[in-house]
Amino acid sequence: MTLLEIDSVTKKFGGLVAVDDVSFTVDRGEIVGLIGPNGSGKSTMFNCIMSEYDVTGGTIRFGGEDITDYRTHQVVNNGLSRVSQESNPIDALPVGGNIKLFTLPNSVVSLRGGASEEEIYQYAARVGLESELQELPDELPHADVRRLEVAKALATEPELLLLDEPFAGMNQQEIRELAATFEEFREDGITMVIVDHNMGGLMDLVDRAVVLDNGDKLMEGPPKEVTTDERVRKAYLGGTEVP
Amino acid sequence: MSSETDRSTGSTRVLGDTWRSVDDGLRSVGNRINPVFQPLADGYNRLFGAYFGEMNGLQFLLIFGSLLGLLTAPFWGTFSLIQTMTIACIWAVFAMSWDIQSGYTGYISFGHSVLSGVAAYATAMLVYNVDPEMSMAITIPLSILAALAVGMLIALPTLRLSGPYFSLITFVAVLIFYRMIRPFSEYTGGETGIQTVSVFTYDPLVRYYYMLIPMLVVAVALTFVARSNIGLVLMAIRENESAVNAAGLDATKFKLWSFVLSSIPMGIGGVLLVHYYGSVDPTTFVVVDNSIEMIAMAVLGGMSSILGPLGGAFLFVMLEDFLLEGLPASARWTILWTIILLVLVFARDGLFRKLWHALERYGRRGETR
Amino acid sequence: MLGTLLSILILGAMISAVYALIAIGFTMIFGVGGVLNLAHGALIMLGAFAYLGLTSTGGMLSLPPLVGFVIAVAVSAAASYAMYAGLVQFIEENVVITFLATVVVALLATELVTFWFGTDPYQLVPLVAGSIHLETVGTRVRYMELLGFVISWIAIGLLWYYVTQTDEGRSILATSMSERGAQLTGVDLDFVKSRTWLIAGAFAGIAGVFLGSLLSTYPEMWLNPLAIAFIIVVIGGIGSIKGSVVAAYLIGYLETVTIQFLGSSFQGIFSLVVLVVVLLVLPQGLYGREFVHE
Amino acid sequence: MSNNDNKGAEMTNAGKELVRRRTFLGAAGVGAVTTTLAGCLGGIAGEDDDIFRIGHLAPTRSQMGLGAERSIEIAVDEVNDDGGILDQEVELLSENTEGQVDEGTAVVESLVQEDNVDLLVGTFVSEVTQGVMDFVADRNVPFLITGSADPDTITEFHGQDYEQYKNVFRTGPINSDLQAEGMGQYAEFLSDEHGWEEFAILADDAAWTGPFMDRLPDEIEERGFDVVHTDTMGIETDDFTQYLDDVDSADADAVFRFIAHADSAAFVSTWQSNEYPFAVEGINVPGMSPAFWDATEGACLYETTSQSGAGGVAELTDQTMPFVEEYEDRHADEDPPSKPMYMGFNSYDAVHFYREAVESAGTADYENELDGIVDAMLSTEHTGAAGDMALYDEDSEYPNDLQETRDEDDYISNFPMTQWQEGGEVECVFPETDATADHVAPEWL
Repeated sequence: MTLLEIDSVTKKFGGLVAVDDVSFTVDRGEIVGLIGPNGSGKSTMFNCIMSEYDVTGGTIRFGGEDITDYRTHQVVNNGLSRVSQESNPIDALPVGGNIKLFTLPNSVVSLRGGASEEEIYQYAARVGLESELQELPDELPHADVRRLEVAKALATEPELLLLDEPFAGMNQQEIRELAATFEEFREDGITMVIVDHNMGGLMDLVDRAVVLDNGDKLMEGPPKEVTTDERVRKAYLGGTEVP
Repeated sequence: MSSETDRSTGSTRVLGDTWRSVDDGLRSVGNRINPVFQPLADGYNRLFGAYFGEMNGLQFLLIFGSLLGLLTAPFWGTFSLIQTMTIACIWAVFAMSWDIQSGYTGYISFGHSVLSGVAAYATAMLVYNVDPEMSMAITIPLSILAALAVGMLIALPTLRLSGPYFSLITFVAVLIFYRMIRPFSEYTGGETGIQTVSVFTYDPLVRYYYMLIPMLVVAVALTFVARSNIGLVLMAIRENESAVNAAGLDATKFKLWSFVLSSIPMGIGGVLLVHYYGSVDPTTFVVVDNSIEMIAMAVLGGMSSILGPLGGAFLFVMLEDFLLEGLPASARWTILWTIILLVLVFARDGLFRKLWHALERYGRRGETR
Repeated sequence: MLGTLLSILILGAMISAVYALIAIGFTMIFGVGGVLNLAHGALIMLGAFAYLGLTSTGGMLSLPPLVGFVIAVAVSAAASYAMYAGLVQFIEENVVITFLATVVVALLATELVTFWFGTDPYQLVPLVAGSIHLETVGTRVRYMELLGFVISWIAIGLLWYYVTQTDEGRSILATSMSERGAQLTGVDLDFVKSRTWLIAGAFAGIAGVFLGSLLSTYPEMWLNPLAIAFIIVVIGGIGSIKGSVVAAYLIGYLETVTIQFLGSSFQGIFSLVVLVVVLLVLPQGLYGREFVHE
Repeated sequence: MSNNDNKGAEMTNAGKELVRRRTFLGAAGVGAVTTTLAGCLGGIAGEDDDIFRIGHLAPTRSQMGLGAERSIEIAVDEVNDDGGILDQEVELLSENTEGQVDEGTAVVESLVQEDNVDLLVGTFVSEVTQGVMDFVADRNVPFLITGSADPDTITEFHGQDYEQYKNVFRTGPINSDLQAEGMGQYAEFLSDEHGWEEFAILADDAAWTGPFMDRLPDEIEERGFDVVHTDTMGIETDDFTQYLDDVDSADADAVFRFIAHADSAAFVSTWQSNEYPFAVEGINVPGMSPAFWDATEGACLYETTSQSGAGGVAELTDQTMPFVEEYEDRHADEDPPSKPMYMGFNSYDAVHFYREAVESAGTADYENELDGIVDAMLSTEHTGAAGDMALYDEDSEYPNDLQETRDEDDYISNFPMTQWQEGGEVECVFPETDATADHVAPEWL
């Protein structure tokens, strides 16, 4: 059953075409990899889905609803959440406060809403941050900051999680742990799209991969098919990255 | 200049030692006083902590000591002190109102004197143009409403602009309002303003409470809001606006709301001011200097803390009209602006936030906790 | 009617050049450091008062006007640099604090000048006295206005040459396009910023002497020019030199036309309204994207 | 170059210390608490000692205000040397209003309620004057206006409710309605002197110029001359070329300009460096400063302004020169102004005038005998440094306002005209009875 549908999405910046008529779908319960070399349009695609950018053309549907012109917070409240490439916690708030912000109702008269301490503990526990709730973000090691980003996204109770380079800057051990966490998310019924320019580690995790190159969709298919595809190899070799 | 620097580096060690012994002394005093008030503070924390934040004994002493001082000031203060504090109450309303919008969201408004000015002008123009006998029961709500309406008029188009543009256009709003007063002087009284507004009272004692009580109400209300989710979201907007959107919160809506929360007390302050002077004129009520002074007060006390700007306003007005009163005006302002600059550079969290944190530190027992 | 139009054209051209000078300094500082420098106005005042102190016939020095002019410009430039080196560079990572600090510096400078010179206005010794009577047009142009126009344009021309034709200048332009990009290509940021503050200060000093001579010199003389510079910069697009020049002329003419046809009580309002419209329709100003590459 | 430090401030502070030490309730409180219940605060004057306190209000950062402050110090010293007021020693409490309503209100309140002054003198800016009127009227403290000339200050207050405002007087300058008439007479004089018949009027877009805009054209035209151009100049104006071009193209022989804001220096310098072919007459407030010549680098040559006291250069009465010389003796080497300036004359005269009035009334107890004081004020005739003084009575158009004096030509003589002449000399040029020099037309005409 289709959860997210990208239909002929195009995004231009002035004369530059960052995403060119790309279509793909994500089914409920899937983990889809969105891969491609640097500058291939992956993050732009995420920005379009989250309405950080207005699309130049095309339609984005989520659960059958046209969300193309929604604003970011509406997209989020519809069940989409994103873990962005850069960590941007609010340094003045402890980990718990950062998570709490993401549970607040979008209402200017709700003075005391949002998750209870117990619920916040649970979100933190799902990424293994439960003992750091009182810490300030700038006291945390890098991997924990990344985990906090995931916990924040989780706190919006998403159906679909967009993960932008979640493994960047992590060592093998940390990557394995995080990948295991994502597996747990899948068991909890969360659908995921993961962006990574590094194909290797991702392929064990994803059910299917969509490959972008230079703003175009190169191909999509199961991991095995993608990794062996000649066009994909060429795209990576032609670029600066090697898989 | 250079010799002074030399001396200060030469004496750094001595200063450090002195500071440490002062610090220890304060800590031991704090440790002795804190337990005395801790039970009261605990009681307070149980009842109100969830709504206004918790405090220790020393902090309790500061807040309730100040409150007691404010309420009883006429019994111990001198005439000019009370006069100064009366004015300070109004400015505290402005500084706190500015803070809930600019201090919290980081969208620095240079246009807040427009909001108070509109409320004051609304009162005066109703009396002057419509009905000289119009009751305050009508003019006051209408004036606050006018401030709210103009607040929305400024906020709606400007809040989608980024920080610097927002500041510039709010600055421009003051200029536009100021310059519109003259062409429409038939209704606004031009640069000499309107003198026909009634004052609450000429009795300085009663008037003090007329200003103090609304100020305390505004302080409690804004602290309550600032300590709620709303305050959290507004502060998050300042720190990282896109994260707020990513949290599923409509940042624009919250920014607009901060303007509402700010415009209403600004309107209240404007009404207090117009009935304090019994007149309006552009130089007293509108000019951009007023906006800048509100900002200075908030900076002095500590932006985004509500009670900081309250303290800042009292400190600022007290310095200007009371403590430095004997000095020539330009020397007075030179000192004031120098203090503000030093606070900006060396204590950008503000003096009252610094004090608050110091009290928290000194309330703790030695090294054990 | 034709005479009126011509006189609008001529008068507008003169004073707008000086305003362009102010706006350019303001916008350059924003361009390279992201600093909204409200103390820029104080530098205008400083230039005028430095010139006053150096050249006034009743004063202690009574230097020849040309010497006074050069020193006054140097004083403004130095003060601008001191602002950066002594204050701004330590706090510039926090935009709000920096912005507020420059406001406070401006007010502080005003009070200090008031303390020494009082609030009453002074008139400066003109660099060149006399005027031309354009009888057919029905206006007069003082040599000082002409000189202000010429010197402003020379300064703008030199700046243009500097930022487009020399390596040093190009690094300023590059920084205003992208600080990170410039750093990656080996631009010495500190050097670029110091240089920019120096240039902006010198421009403010030049403008100060001319405004002080053509208009008058008193501690709050910078308020209006700064407000006009604001409007110019926002309409032209923050960070754009070309935008500043174009908008300076736009606003200059608009003001002149307003006074001529609507009367003086609407002075200063019309340009504000234009500003608001521009901001709402074209938030980046006329040339705001000049340096921005997406 | 600071113009702020002066002996007056010290004196003021020393005086205040005495009263300020008492707490709020001590000073005003006993009265306040009890009368709060009754709904109005009764007077607290009269309870005090044998000191007669005068509160002076002026923007002392400006030369005008500083000159006034120094002048009233002289008056107070003279009165004390002569036995005080009703045998009470006079103490001066001098306050800076900053020319702003908020400061003005604050200092008036503390003067009245804390210092229990027996008399208020001063205020320069109309907003400030009108801003404190209601409070002062409420408290009944006699208030002698000496700086602002707006007729509304009388007509909109006394004219509406004389009983309420009867304790407020203006002992100088004559109001601008009367000044406008004087200006019309001056036009006649200029025509006699130079044959000028076509006049232009330029005025600040401000309330104080209203009477001139309303009345002066008629005053000029009914004397048979033409008003060829009138315009108001925005208060934000700093470039006057267009305004002067317009006067030029209207072929005026002289322009009456009414200007009070700081940029008047730019006005005169634009006029002078372009050598516009008309004379500059009227009122220029900054131009009244003796330092204006230096401040404009001599650009003010030939311009005129009217001012009470004629800049201290003409012997208007036998009081004028002794006062001016005393002022010059005291402040010879200090900051400008080197002469009293017009508000100085008026503040100086106000003290002597009030003294004469209350001594004839036999009481200064405004609490209980206000009517007596008011009657005495209205019947007092006093020779001041700026001219002979008497006030209009309750039934006139301007109750409690200073009457104009007229010379044998029926010219108004207590708001004379001065001109900047060769070498930076101020000369009184009109009316001719007081003139120290002939009016000089610009040499380029």
